[in-house]
Amino acid sequence: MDVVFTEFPWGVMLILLPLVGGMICLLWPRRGRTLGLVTVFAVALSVVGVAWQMLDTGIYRHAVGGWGAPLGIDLYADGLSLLMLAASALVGLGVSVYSAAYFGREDGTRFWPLWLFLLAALNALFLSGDIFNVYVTFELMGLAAVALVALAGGQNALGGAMRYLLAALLGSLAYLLGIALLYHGFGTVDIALLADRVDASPVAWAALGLMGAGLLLKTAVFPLHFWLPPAHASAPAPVSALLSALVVKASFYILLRLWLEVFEPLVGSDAVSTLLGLLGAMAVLWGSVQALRQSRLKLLIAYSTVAQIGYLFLAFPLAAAAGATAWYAALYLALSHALAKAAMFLAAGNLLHFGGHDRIAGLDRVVQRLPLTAAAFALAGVSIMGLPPSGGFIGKWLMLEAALGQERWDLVAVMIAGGLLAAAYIFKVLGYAFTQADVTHESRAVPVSMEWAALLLALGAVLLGFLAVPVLSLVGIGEPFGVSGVGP
Amino acid sequence: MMLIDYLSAVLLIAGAVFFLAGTVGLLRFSDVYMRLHALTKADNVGLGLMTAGLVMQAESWAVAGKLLLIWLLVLLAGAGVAHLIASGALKRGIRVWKR
Amino acid sequence: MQTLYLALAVFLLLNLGAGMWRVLRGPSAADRMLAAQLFGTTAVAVLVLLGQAMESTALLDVALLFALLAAVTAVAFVRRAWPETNNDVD
Amino acid sequence: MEALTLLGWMFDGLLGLGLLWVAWRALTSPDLFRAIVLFIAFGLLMALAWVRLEAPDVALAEAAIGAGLTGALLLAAFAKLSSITASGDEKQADSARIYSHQLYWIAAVALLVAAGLGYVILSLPPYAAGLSVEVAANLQTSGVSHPVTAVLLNFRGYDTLLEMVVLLVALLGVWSLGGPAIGRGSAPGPVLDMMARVLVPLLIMVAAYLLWVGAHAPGGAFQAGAVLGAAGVLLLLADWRPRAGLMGWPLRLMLVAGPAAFVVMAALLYMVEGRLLAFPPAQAGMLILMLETAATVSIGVTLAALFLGGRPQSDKEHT
Amino acid sequence: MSTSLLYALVGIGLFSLSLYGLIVHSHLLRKILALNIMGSGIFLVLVALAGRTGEAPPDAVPHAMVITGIVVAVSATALALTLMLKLAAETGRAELPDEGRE
Repeated sequence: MDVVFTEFPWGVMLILLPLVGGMICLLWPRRGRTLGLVTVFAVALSVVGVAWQMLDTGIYRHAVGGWGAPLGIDLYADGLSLLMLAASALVGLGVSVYSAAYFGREDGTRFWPLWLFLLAALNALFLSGDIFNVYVTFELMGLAAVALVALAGGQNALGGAMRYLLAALLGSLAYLLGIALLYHGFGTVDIALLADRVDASPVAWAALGLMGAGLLLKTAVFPLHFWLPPAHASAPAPVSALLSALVVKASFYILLRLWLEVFEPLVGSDAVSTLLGLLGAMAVLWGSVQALRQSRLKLLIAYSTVAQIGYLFLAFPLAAAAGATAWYAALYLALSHALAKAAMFLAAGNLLHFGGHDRIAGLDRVVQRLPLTAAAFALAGVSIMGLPPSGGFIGKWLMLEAALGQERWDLVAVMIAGGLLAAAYIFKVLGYAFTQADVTHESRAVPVSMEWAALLLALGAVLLGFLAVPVLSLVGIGEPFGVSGVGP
Repeated sequence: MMLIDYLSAVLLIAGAVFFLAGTVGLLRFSDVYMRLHALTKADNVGLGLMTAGLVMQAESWAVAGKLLLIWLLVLLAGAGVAHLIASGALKRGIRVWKR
Repeated sequence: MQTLYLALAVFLLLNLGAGMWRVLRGPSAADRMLAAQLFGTTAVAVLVLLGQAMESTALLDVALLFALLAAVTAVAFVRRAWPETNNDVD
Repeated sequence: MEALTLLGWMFDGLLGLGLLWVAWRALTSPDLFRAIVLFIAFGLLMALAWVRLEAPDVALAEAAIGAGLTGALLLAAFAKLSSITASGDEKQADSARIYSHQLYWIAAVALLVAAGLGYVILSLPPYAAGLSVEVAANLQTSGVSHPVTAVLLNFRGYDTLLEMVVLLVALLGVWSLGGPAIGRGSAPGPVLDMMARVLVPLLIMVAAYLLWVGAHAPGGAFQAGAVLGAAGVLLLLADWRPRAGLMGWPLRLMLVAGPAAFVVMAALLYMVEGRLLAFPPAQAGMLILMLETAATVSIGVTLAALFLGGRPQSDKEHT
Repeated sequence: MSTSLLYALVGIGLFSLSLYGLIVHSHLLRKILALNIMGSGIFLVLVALAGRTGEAPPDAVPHAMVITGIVVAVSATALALTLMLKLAAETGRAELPDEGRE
């Protein structure tokens, strides 16, 4: 039994399972819900299997077709990939349980195959060691995500989906031109080989500019965030959760990969990391202020995503001196944000389902009427604000430590301001949730599984506050941030 | 160059002249029906002459056959499309040019 | 012979450029589509010439596809994109 | 020889300028229909460029997809758009929300991008073999003798697997957006009927030929699938519709056949060879042809279904 | 200057032209056209530079990548066109709705 578990090809299962599941869903639409749930559970199990194997063997590498780079495509996973895979599996589980109740039969036949293909794209992306292969997974992810946003129907969702599609395609094309330059400059599209070959030449700089711009657009970093709020706010709640929690992180992950490996000889100069840090700081402040100004709950949460993505980019200027600590901080933030933000969107979906609207001022005593959902929102809020004990707290604490250690008072100030603003917008929502609204609405019962899915994800985000040591040791597999990095 | 080369050169050049005539017609004629007429000259005759010129140079029967097939296809598709456009234009009431 | 093939290809390309005027000018949708048809045929001619000049029989397959696909596009125009009411007076 | 190089340069120069000019006119034309026709012309010129760059495989794909099917898709979308928006096409106040000084800034940025990237291109070494040596060295064991097919189906077959899924997801997206499939037009008439009767079998034969020839010469599943898709489009334009009974699971089965064949093959080869999509050299040729056949059918049906638009109604919907 | 460089520069030109077109036009069909032309420009760069092999036949890997890219492009175009039509049916305009609406 033990041998079966350790020898089983969990890694390739992560890609094949959701593909097979999606295709069967398409052939057999009536069983979409069951098939979807089974597939996502199996994928989650596979992530555990991969983690188990990687604890044993370190880095996971699989030469597809047996050719090996540069001729073939290599699958590659280290601790960084593992963290992203785990985040997808956890959020995917919660969202799937939620969606089983959220989507009716008709919508479900559309949702499940698209979601499984999206999951396949995410897993394939996190496992890819080849920049052109990543381009294909980007397109798969983008088209599936756009179709999922458009599921909501109506002017806002269609407009949001269109804007998102155009942004995603432009981002992919910029990235693709970067691939073209790297391939013709250095003769390979394999990340590990490029890491050996790339030097600080004009080609490499141009590729960094193009790929960086494309990925920043896909990650919705200020000021390229314009597409995110309409798309994330108008999508069906479980789709918003997937987009905010996972899809924007995917392009961040690739940016980080390229930054750490391919463009390593170029990033010694401070100019680029300073710019990224500046954009991150602007995103934190602008996103938070915008979130505070919204009157619709889902728009508020979407702008909060813009702000929280900003935090991830504060790691770039800090990493030069703080090394791995800054990256660990960013990753911890990414993981806890994935769980917390998914929980928040799911909670918002419950409120929308319950009251038929998501006007913050009309929340009308949901604390008494939907206590589990309110608790989910509040717990997720704890992590977003960065209060102890939560995953968000650990991430922000590590980041703050790195900033204090380098006496980067400007970044410290941004982080504190961002935290205070986050507290303001979350308490704004909670405040209305306790009080009675002027106009009361008809209400619809919310299925129990939808409430629990949100609450469990939020609990997960809080629990991360106690799991720093094991999680960070998993991330350390294969030393994605270089051996010289300072441990957590 | 051999005699056959001269012959195919003549055919090729003649074909090109028909293409030129087709373009000139497309530019100069004054309504859609006349332009259609000019266009079909390039399709049928121009490409036909060129194909004939190239068939003489073809290394194998397969190549020659493929060249002829291409020409036949263009002929067929061109005729069909010309008919569809002309009848469509008539149905839509595009006027025939009168002096 | 090579020179002649290439020279004729250049000539046909120039021809194509001249035909572009009709696409830009119109006036009716049908005129523009006709010009596109001529482009298709001219491209076929250029391809067979280049195929001979570059000694590549694969180019004949490309020419074959051009001929076939140009017809499909033209039918798509006639059946779909051509407005039923004539608002583009010649 | 001198005249030959000069003529070659003239051809390339004219074609390059033509590409830029046509693209520019297509982007700026005030008339939407004209922009689409210019875009189709642009596709034709692109195919000529691929030919000059000794990329006949790409030229085939461009002729079938870039110029052919995309053009048909655009024309059909334009027609539907004209019936939706009141004024029909064009001449809407375009770029009204952008002020002229902003235009200058955007143009300046675009010029800067062009200059920077142009400099980078010129800085590249004039000779680079890329992976051509590795491809040539492993061609023997790939199962096919045409390098591009070897890369697409064997060396980088995993990309192709995912790409098949991209195509499928696009169709799922189109279907999930709802709305009816395109309706029928006026009666097709005898000429169109005749064209369809002649061209469709021909297109199917050409598709089969391209599929077969791909193993050793330019061609392959994508080009063949695109040609098959064009046959489907022509049938749809001639108002032919498959029986409703075929629009349920038989259609879905054909759509899934390609990606499913890839996934099953990947899994089976993993069990036998220990690697995803690791073709044993002795059987590689046959296995690749099987994959390509399934892929061709799926690509063709998917492209035709994309042209049809909305989800076709079967007599007994499972939803 | 070689043929490869000539076409690669044309590809860069197409990329920049369509970047401009994509930003300044608000009509969605034009944006979709611009994205397609932009893709073609990139494909041209990929294939043109693959010809820097001297007398040997060009590198096949970029050719395969471009075929993949063409199929991806037509998929995205089909989805974008359908989305545009749905949006136009909903709003009466084939343009992105203004942001900040409520």
